[in-house]
Amino acid sequence: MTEQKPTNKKPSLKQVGLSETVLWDLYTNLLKTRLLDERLRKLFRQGRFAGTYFSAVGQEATTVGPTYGLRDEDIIAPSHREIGANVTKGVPLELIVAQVYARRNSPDKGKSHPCHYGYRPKGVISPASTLAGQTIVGTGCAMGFKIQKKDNVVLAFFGEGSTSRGGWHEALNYAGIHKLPIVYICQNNLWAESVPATLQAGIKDFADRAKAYGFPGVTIDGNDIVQTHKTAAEAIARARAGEGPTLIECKTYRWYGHSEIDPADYRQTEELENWKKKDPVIRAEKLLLDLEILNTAKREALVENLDQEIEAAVQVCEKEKYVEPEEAYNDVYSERFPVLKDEY
Amino acid sequence: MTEQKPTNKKPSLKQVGLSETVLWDLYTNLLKTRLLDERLRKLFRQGRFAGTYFSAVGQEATTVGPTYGLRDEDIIAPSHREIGANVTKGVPLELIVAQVYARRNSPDKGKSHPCHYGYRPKGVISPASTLAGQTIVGTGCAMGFKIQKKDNVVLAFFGEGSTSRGGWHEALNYAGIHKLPIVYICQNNLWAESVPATLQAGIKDFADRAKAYGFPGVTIDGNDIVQTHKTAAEAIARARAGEGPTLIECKTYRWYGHSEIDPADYRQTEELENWKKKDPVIRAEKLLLDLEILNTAKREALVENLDQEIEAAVQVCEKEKYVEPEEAYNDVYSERFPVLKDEY
Amino acid sequence: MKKVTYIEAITQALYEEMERDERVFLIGQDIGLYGGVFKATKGLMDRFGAERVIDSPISEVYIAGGSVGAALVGMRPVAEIQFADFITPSMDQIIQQMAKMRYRSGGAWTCPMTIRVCCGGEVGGGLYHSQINEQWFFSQPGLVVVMPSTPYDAKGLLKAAVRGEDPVIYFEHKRLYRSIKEEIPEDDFVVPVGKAAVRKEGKDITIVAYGLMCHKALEAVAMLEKDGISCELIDMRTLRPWDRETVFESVKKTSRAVLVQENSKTGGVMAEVSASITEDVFDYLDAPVSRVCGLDVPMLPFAPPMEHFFLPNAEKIVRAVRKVMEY
Amino acid sequence: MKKVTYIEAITQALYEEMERDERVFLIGQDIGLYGGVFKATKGLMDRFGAERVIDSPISEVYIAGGSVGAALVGMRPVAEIQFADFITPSMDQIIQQMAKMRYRSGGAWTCPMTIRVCCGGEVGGGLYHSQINEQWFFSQPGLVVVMPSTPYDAKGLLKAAVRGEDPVIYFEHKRLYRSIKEEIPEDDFVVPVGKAAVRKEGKDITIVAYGLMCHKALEAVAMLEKDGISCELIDMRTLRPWDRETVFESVKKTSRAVLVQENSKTGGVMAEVSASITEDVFDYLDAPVSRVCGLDVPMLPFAPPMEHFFLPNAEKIVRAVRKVMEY
Ligand SMILES: Cc1ncc(C[n+]2csc(CCOP(=O)(O)OP(=O)(O)O)c2C)c(N)n1
Ligand SMILES: Cc1ncc(C[n+]2csc(CCOP(=O)(O)OP(=O)(O)O)c2C)c(N)n1
Ligand SMILES: [Mg+2]
Ligand SMILES: [Mg+2]
Repeated sequence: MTEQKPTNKKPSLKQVGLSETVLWDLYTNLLKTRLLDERLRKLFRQGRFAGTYFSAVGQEATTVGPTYGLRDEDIIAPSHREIGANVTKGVPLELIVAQVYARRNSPDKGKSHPCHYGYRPKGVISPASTLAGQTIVGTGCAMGFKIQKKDNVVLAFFGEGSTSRGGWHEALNYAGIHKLPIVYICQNNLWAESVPATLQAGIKDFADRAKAYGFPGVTIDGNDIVQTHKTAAEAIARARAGEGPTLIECKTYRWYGHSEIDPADYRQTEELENWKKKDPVIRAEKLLLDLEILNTAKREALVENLDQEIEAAVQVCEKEKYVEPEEAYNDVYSERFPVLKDEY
Repeated sequence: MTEQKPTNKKPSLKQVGLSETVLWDLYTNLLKTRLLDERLRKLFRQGRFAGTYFSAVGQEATTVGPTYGLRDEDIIAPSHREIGANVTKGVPLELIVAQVYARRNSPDKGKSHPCHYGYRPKGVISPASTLAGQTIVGTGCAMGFKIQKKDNVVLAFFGEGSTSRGGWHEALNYAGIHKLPIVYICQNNLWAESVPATLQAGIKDFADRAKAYGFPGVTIDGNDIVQTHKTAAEAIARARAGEGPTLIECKTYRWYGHSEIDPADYRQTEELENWKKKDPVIRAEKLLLDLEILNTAKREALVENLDQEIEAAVQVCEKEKYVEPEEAYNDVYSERFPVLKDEY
Repeated sequence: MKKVTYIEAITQALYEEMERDERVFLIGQDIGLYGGVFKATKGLMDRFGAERVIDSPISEVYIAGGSVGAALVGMRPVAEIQFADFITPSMDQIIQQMAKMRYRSGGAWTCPMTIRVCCGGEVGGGLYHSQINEQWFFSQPGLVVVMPSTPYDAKGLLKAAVRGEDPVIYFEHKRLYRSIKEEIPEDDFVVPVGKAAVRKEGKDITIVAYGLMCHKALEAVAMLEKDGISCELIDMRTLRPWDRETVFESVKKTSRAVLVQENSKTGGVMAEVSASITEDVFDYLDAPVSRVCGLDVPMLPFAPPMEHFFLPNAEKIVRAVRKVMEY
Repeated sequence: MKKVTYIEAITQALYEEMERDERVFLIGQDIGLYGGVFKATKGLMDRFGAERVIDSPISEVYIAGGSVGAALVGMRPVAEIQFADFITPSMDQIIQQMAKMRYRSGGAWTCPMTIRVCCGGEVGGGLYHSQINEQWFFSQPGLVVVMPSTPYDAKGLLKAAVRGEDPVIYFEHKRLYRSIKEEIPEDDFVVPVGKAAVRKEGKDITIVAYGLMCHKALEAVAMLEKDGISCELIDMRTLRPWDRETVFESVKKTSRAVLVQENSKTGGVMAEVSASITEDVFDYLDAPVSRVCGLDVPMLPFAPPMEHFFLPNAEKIVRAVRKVMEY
């Protein structure tokens, strides 16, 4: 893993290796994710929606970077902390908020759970909570693409904790044998709820797990949007070309509790403070300022635009109703089969 | 993996690094396993017992070598091809044959399945057929030993195919985190029923899987009893000393079908013939002859003794009855709970 | 019309569905090169290639979960679990992914796929090659569960499963693979999911069964006929959603019912059938609904005397019917 | 006597059993440092150390299967599955190892261990934090299955489970953790496994329930009492082996029964109870045995109106009882 050393010398676009547009888009998506996430946290704390809320603040670069540039038909196999992947894949903000509010306009019609974002038109699988579940299913999507001889790819997201699951192993093992078009993104945020990464595996770098499967594993700075995007884009290109999977471990950190009801008192303040210094949004901002793609005025305008967009989505959902109770009977089967109705 | 090069120079005991007694015992156990296995195969083909039979002929050194020297309280977590571990651990031959005959004198009272050898007084777990099942349970035994601060160890056996299972991953991952006193023996016989090892993993050496767990993995010539014994003994010593697990991959080959009802026509005759040249029993024999621990007369006497012992065990089981049908009601629970009896 | 065995019927269904629809593919252990441990997929790899007949590693979690994924992107997977005993590792993917994909996505993502599960006893398979675990899937909303008892149904239900839009667990009974033969049409046909079959009409008592137990019941029916007891035999065929109407109509006519289940008694499918009969047609009952089931011990002890003792058979069914008739 | 909540009762049981017997240890996710996501194991790592209160990786297969192994070498594991929804990966080890170890070894190897499973709805948990899957384990010979509904039983049954010689699945209902309090003795006590509790005696109708549903039934009983309907309420407490005698004796007295189950109806525990009542005490029945259950859709849709609609409650039970009384 190469960590970016602080330097006073301003980088050039050429050194960065990405175009202005790409950098602008990456930054916009990062910022949008951050603002939306913080807004939703606040709304939860104000009791505006039920259930709980899983914040990804601090980890945005691990989802935004890899997702940027995917096609609609490419699949996202998410876990529970991929709000950034949804934003970047182009899921309408209103639907992201609707999922959290569990209202009638939510893609799942209120059936699943807040933060379990899924949206078929953009290829985002509606997730189950069972960790690594969608890593397995996503690997199956890649198997499907391979049989269909399509050049689509799958991006599967999970935390370091989820790599302890057996099904995760079966999926990556299969992908290795058949060189499936899939890229595995491990968001190693050092904690799985209250359990530190040292109790998830006897290794330090989770990318080493790829050695068991015969495909490349690489550990990167997960808070550097340039690295997350470029590393994933390369892996995606290889996957599209039929050259098989890659496991990318992004070292990162979640700023808040596991969910909003977790005080996260098992961590040291110092650890958090150190990681806050590596804020992926600020780092991207600095880069864009240095490259003169961004300036204060542009930034303010952008924030205002994004805030308005977010607020509009929230307002729609605030006004939306819950589904009728009988909605519970729908979507169990295709129309072919009836559901036994309750008598009482 | 270091394969023994054929040489005309006779080795010395010192070069081999094992005592005469140990070499004699290893050879005796190898031969006993071979003779017993071939006898049981024949009996199955003569229709002397029901079900099927899993032969381990050709792979004996992978079980005999590691098991030799264990204590009664050390645990064997077997799969379906560990007749050699049972023989070497000291399970009475009669009970091994009884398990195959599924008669009243079998340790399982005829309940489980032929070849599912288990015997508590010698620490052999009665296996389920679900592959890698006992690898997980065996890892739990090692966890128990660690909590108890005992210096016992566990030897878990499985084929290369079983390493594709998720539960296998969870077990080894756990053992790596907690440095459990367990040694994992992968008998890579290149096939899992009809599926070649190349379709089980995208890697060549299954010992590489250990890299995902942070403990040593080593690939050895599984048909060389000296190597299997010495490598395992060393790993066992480290495990006893609290230094954690080892994964040992033994390259080997099964001579016959997956079970006796499998013609194994998915393999090339040439492959088989090549491996027959590496017969672990003949190789051990040659070594002992060279070292002058063995000679033709001794060998003949040994074979005769072993044949007699085997025949005596077979005769006991041939005369033994099946259990009564009502035995089916026993061993579901402790005496505390009754089993619902059938009315019809 | 040609006489085919139950397993040939399965092979035919797979072959024809793969010919018909290139989205159909197979995945399972030993199904390709080897043609399946029971040869159900014999010849299919030769015909359709290794990309559509996949010899999977020993990864039951992936076999189920990977198939779900392939279904999501438009394939029609037919996965094989070599023995029902080895479906336990797949439970997570079957219950949490396959069964609930449609529901949790509000109908956006669906899982048209089939898992073939080789199951059942009376083959000397012992504790780990004889299990049936239909009751787990039977109790899971979102899943379709079928278990054919004849070659005709084996073929027709498998085709219906592959063509449907819902996830199906297809139990095939290994004891039936080669023990029965039947003439079946050479033209394409399906057997509708959700409909039971009345195997024999009768007026005195209703017997409900599925899978191998239908054949045990048929034997019993013949024996009872000689005593002048006229039995109506219903083969459930589909376990979920089961055909309540056909069962209820029959019981309304006969007023008595005996339910036969190979699996252990407690918590099995027939408990639901019995409870539903009581709930819905109680007034028609002249005697308690009675069950003939496998023993309430782990399915299935190996030694032949225990295996025999465990399983329902014609004699046990006859005794149960007599007892209910004498009530 | 002190008033304790249901979850405090569980913590006490764990604490006391660990004090009493050094073979007892805990393994589960977030149970150590964090004290459990619901704080059931709070303070136990401080008292007993990290070797006996193990924060496991996210490995439900290992949590179950590793515990089996520890039991084999003489430990008394108490494993925790954080949510019943996440027990599906453990099915292989629970069904094929834990339940059958004694049987397959002819009694030589045994598995005295407990798996605590946090389960149930009415907490806004949605599709993946509300499940109960008691019916799978209920139908498995070799397993003991309990589900307490009161702090007293929570403590007494957990102690009995830990001290017993058989493998126990201990379902604890998360809705009950802090919603009920009860005075329980400070001295050591156990609640015998396999015995139901008559929560209220009555003469007109028998209501059978377990877990959270006992509390819904109690509400219903109070409402019905006002109408002059005297209900006998039985709390099953142990699901396997369930207390047939207590249920049958009650039904013999009242001649009517309503069975209440939180989980989806089809193939649930109450199907077996209903079928057994019909089989064993049919003659005493004046009306069909009726079930009030969760909807036959995946347990449990999230949005509050659907969650409420799914679950049985006092009103639904009252309606069912009235209907059966009017029969
Ligand atoms: C199979 C399963 N076990 C347990 C849980 C409970 N759980 C939810 S999130 C979580 C921690 C996940 O850690 P990690 O994979 O590192 O992701 P992170 O939350 O850190 O992003 C746990 C244990 C679950 N959802 N699924
Ligand atoms: C979970 C599970 N899946 C499938 C099977 C069926 N099966 C029995 S042995 C076997 C092959 C095992 O291969 P390997 O682990 O390499 O051991 P080997 O037979 O080569 O010694 C298979 C697939 C099983 N017993 N358990
Ligand atoms: Mg994490
Ligand atoms: Mg092998």
